[in-house]
Amino acid sequence: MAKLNLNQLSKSFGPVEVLKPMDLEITDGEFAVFVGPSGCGKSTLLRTIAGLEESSGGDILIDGARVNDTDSSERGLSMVFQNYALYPHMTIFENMAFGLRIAKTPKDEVTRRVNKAAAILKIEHMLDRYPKTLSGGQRQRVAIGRSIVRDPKIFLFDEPLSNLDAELRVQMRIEIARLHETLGATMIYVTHDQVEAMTLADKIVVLKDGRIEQVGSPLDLYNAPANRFVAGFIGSPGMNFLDGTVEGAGNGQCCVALACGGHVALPLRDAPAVGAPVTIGVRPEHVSLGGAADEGVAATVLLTEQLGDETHVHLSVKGSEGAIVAQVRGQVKLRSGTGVTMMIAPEGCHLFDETGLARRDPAAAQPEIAAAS
Amino acid sequence: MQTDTAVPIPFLAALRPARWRHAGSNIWRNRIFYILIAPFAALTLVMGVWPIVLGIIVSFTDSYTALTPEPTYVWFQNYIDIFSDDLFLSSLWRTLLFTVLSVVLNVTTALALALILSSRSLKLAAPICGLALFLPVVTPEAATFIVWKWMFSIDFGAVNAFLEDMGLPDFAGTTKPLQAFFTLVFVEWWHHVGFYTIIFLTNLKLLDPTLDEAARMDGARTMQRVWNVWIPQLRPAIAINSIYAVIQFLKTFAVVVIMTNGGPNYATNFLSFYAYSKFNLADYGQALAMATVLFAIVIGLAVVVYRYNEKADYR
Amino acid sequence: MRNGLKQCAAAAALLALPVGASAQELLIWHDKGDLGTVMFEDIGKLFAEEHPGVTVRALSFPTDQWLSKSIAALNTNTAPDLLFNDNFRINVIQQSSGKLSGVQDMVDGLDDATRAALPEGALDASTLDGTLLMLPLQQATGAFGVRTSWLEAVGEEYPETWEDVFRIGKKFATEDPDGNGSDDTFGMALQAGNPSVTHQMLELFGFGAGLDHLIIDDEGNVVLDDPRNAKLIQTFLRIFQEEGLVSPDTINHVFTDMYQLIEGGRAGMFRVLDANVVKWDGIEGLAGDYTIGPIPSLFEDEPPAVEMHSVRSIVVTPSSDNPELAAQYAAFALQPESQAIMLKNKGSGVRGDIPLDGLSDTQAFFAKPQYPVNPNDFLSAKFAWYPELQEAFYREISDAIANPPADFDAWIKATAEKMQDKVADLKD
Amino acid sequence: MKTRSVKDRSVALLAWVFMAGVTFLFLYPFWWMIVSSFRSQEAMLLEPTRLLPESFNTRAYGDIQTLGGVKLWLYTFNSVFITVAATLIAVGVTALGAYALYRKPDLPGFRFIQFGFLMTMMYPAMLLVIPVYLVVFQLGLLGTYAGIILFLSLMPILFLMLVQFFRSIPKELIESAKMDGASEMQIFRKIVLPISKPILATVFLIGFLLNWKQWLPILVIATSPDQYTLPVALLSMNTELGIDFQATMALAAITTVPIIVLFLFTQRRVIGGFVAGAVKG
Repeated sequence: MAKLNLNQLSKSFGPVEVLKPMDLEITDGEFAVFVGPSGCGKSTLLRTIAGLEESSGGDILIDGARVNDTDSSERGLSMVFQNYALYPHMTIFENMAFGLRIAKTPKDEVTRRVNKAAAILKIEHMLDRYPKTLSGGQRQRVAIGRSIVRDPKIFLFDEPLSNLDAELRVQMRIEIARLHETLGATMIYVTHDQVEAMTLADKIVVLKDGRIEQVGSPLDLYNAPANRFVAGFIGSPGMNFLDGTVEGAGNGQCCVALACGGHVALPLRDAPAVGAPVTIGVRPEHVSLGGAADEGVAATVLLTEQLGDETHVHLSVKGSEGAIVAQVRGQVKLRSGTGVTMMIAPEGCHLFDETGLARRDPAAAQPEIAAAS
Repeated sequence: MQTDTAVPIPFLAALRPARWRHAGSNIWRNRIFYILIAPFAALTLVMGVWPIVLGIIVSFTDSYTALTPEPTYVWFQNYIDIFSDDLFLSSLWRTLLFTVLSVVLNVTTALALALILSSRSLKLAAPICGLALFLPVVTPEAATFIVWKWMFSIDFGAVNAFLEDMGLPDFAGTTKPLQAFFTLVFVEWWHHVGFYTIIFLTNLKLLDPTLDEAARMDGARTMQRVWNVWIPQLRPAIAINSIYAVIQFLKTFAVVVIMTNGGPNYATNFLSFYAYSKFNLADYGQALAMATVLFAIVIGLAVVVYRYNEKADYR
Repeated sequence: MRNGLKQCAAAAALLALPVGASAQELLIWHDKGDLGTVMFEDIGKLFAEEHPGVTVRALSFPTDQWLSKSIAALNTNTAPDLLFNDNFRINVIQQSSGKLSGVQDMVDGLDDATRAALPEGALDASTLDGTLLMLPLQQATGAFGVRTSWLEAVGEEYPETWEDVFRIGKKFATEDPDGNGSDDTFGMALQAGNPSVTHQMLELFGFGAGLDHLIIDDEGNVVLDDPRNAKLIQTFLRIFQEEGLVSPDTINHVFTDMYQLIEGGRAGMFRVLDANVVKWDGIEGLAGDYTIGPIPSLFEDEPPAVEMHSVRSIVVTPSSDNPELAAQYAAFALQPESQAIMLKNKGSGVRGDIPLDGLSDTQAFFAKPQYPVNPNDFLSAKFAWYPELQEAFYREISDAIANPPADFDAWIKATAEKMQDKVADLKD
Repeated sequence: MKTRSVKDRSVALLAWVFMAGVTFLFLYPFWWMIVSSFRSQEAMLLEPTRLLPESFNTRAYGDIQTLGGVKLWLYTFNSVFITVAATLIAVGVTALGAYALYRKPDLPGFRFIQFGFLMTMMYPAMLLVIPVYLVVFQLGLLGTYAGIILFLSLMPILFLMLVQFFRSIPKELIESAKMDGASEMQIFRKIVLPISKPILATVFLIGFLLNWKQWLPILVIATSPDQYTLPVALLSMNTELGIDFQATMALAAITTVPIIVLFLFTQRRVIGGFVAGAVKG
């Protein structure tokens, strides 16, 4: 059980800086998820922590001790790879025991620990088999078991579920969550799937272009994204964005004229100057539909997705390239081409300035607004 | 293949300069890799790099003193000599002509054979035929070329006996300059085409079948599919085969030694054979000047191909 | 592990040892085939009676390999103790290596009887640039042979002139002289596959017919367009143009191919060397069925003759571990009993005083010549560049064979001029 | 539909006939070689294309028991010994080298080695023999088995095949072992070597086939027929040692038939290996 600190850690491949200097703390027992689009550097970060890549600058501290120059095997970490990385010429037992045997662990101790790990993952019956006879899910279990056997300070997972089919993925996700609960170990998990991140993480680290965009609990990120990228990345379906211009500010309010017509007033003390272009972000659950009589923005239905308990209505509005998605409770049927009025709940709106940064009153002010709505 | 040798173009990447970053500790930390590579490095240096360097050095020396401890350097005299030797110039052109002809012949026929072999109508016969095609690739050329030499013998060779049975005129084989040249083209084809065919065949099996199915649905005829669907997809294989073939045929040698000895009237006096015959008479300087010229041609070609491939990659 | 390393090192050391080297073994490289090997080893057994513990081993290489290996071995000091071959090839290896230092001392040390029995011609032929380079062991004679039964089959006699040769040759090619029912015979077997073998044929026909020189004379003047020389060249080219006289393959033939035709019963007329007859006496179908005689005549004023084809000689190499022993062996090969062994196996020796008993008729033809022996001019002994001139001349000849000149006189004149230029070039 | 199937069938028939012809063209010389080794030269002259020998005349096989003063069994022994030794060294040395180069291409000096190797591959193999002769001479290994074996153990195609294979090993396998605490030596011995066994077998097989064919380096480095292998003996026989056509064919058959049999038993592996070495080199 351990905590991890990154201190101005950076990594370059030749002239390309794939990780810009970054700070991060992952506390003991925490389940941290690195998430981001492909190429954002999340895997490199994990591999740098693991010692599979050399850092170019900064420190990696495990329990306060700098490990940059320590061999990966001596950092007390274990890693589960996306493609399982099981040794094809060894049985499952040998695979799981490999690390212990290398460390010259006594034989009965090896057996005990392998059996224990196998019991946790319910793979006792396949210890004599070879990896090629196992299904994808089974192999993934073995790979995790191999990690457990080593009793590491920190578990590292590199997109462990992305080779599995959807159903298995959900199942394994739950098992990993349960495993975290059972072991109470520190785990770092890399994924590009924000649903996995949301469901598993204690702490999500969003990366983009080698930079940490935001760190926080899943709901922090959902409710208060720090910038437009995080806002768009977290949540499914994704946040809608509408272009607009600040037309007035004052009294803790900011009034924005939307390009599609209509206006939104948000509570914001430190508003951008009048006339500044801004983007309003609003999650689908904060977009509602009204009839022609209602006040709002005129929109045309592009298509509706029926999910049973709710309906996603894709709307086209003037001045917005992409469709705006409204999440409507229950089963609604709307023919495409139907004209509707789109209404936006001001309390659900996020304002992003020209640089994409979220403008938001300090956290202390937020509950008031929430209470007010 | 000697099929032995073929040039892997991506390895030209090795030409990039090495990075000697904090070398000392790096070397010590990776000593195991130095131990692993040591025999290979030694072998490459002793049997590869050293001979090549020595070869280039000797090409600048007087043959007579080349093997003495203190050779006399004549610098470019050997090169001047060979480039003013009509026989060398003609053998250079002859080699290039032979190479171009053989490359085109081998690659096209190999492609055709592979397409036929992969067609469903052959069924079980295809693997047997494939084996037959590949057999010459693995059998000792000393034996096969000797057999062909006798097969083409106008006295009791099977080729002319066969032509006679068919009521066709005799073929002069290796006895007339032009015919001898084409006899070698044919025998070299016989020896190597199986290799190229198998490469094509393997690539054909890797093709995306959906494209062909789509074309079938669109009503394309067989030839149209071959032309518009298969061949474009085989382009990388065609490129690889062509590169191999160019290098293969540039150094055509054994067949000359065994079947014609460069004759008749020097019609099959190819570059490597001519260089070798100079070597045999201890004309080391000229022999190695010729080898160096051929080496330069191969490197030049490889660089061109590598550049081209690099460009193609960014497309 | 350490033991393993030691074993490896020992094995490597073992591998690095040249195969078959031993101090008391003399090694000879030659190109005279199995009979040549027997000959040298039999002489070696006699030699060992005087030098106990000495063994002589002879290895036969194909001629081209002998040449390249000898040159390379001299250049790298890896040569065997002794090298044996025809004088013109010893000249070539000396010109390509410069390692041989001559045998004057050896000849001076010979006993009087032996020294006296050495013909001057043989010694001249063994000289290069004024140095006695090699020790002559055999004087090889070249003659002409015709299949006797074939002559009978087509109703002809042994050919005396080239016109006879062309006439008989045509009959041999067309009248199925071997009676096997198939059209597979040629008038003559010849070799024209490279400069030196082609030159040998020209020399045989030319010197045998009484020419003094072939391309150039003793002063290095081109004599190619001399009417007599021109006639030889024209006749030689005509051989290739006459339908069926020689196999169309001839342009590629070296002696193996030529012998293939002779021994296989495919050609009716051919060159016969002293060295051939021992083997041919043992070949079914050929033994006893060929007549050996003088070279067909080109000029009416010359008597029928044979050619002194070459002088086969031996040299001690500088890389020999035992140069003195090797020299003793070489000198021993000139002793009458050794020369008798040579005569028995290869049909010739160099001494004029060897007893001839027990020889077959064919061997006797060479051992006791009934015709004048016209010597080869051996110009390669005089001009180091002569082989290069031969090669240049060969290019012209082989081009003329491939594309027969329409006007021979103009061609021979042009060729002579080219050779003149070449000689001027080479003399520089 | 019916006309189509008729057409298809005629196309198939055409393909069959054509490929049967091609197969014949590729197999016939081997057959001719074997048959001719049992037929006298006179018989050959009369009927060059006879498919079966009139009688099994094994004279030639007896006659070639000694060639150029050297016993046939010595040539055979040389062939087997040189081929096996050179191939074993080649596979061992090349596998280690290819692995090191694959793992750490950027280590100081490694690029130079790779570059040198690349140059060696590009030098026309036949002509490399000439300067190699000079090197072997300078090393004092002329006329030794060691000289021949060392040169034959430099086999570029094996390197290509091995690198191709190493590249196909998921790098996570090695990283995983690294995280498990294995040293590089342990990774090599316990992970890489065991999973390379099949490819090493294939590479050995191909190396064997290729080295068996070699003749020029042996001809040049050997200083005596005592070191000749079967193909070199065959070549010498063809030029001079003998001019016996039937015996030449017999020796050709002895040189070739074992290799054909070996190839037929292992063809899948061999062809696969060749393709692997070529496709992505």
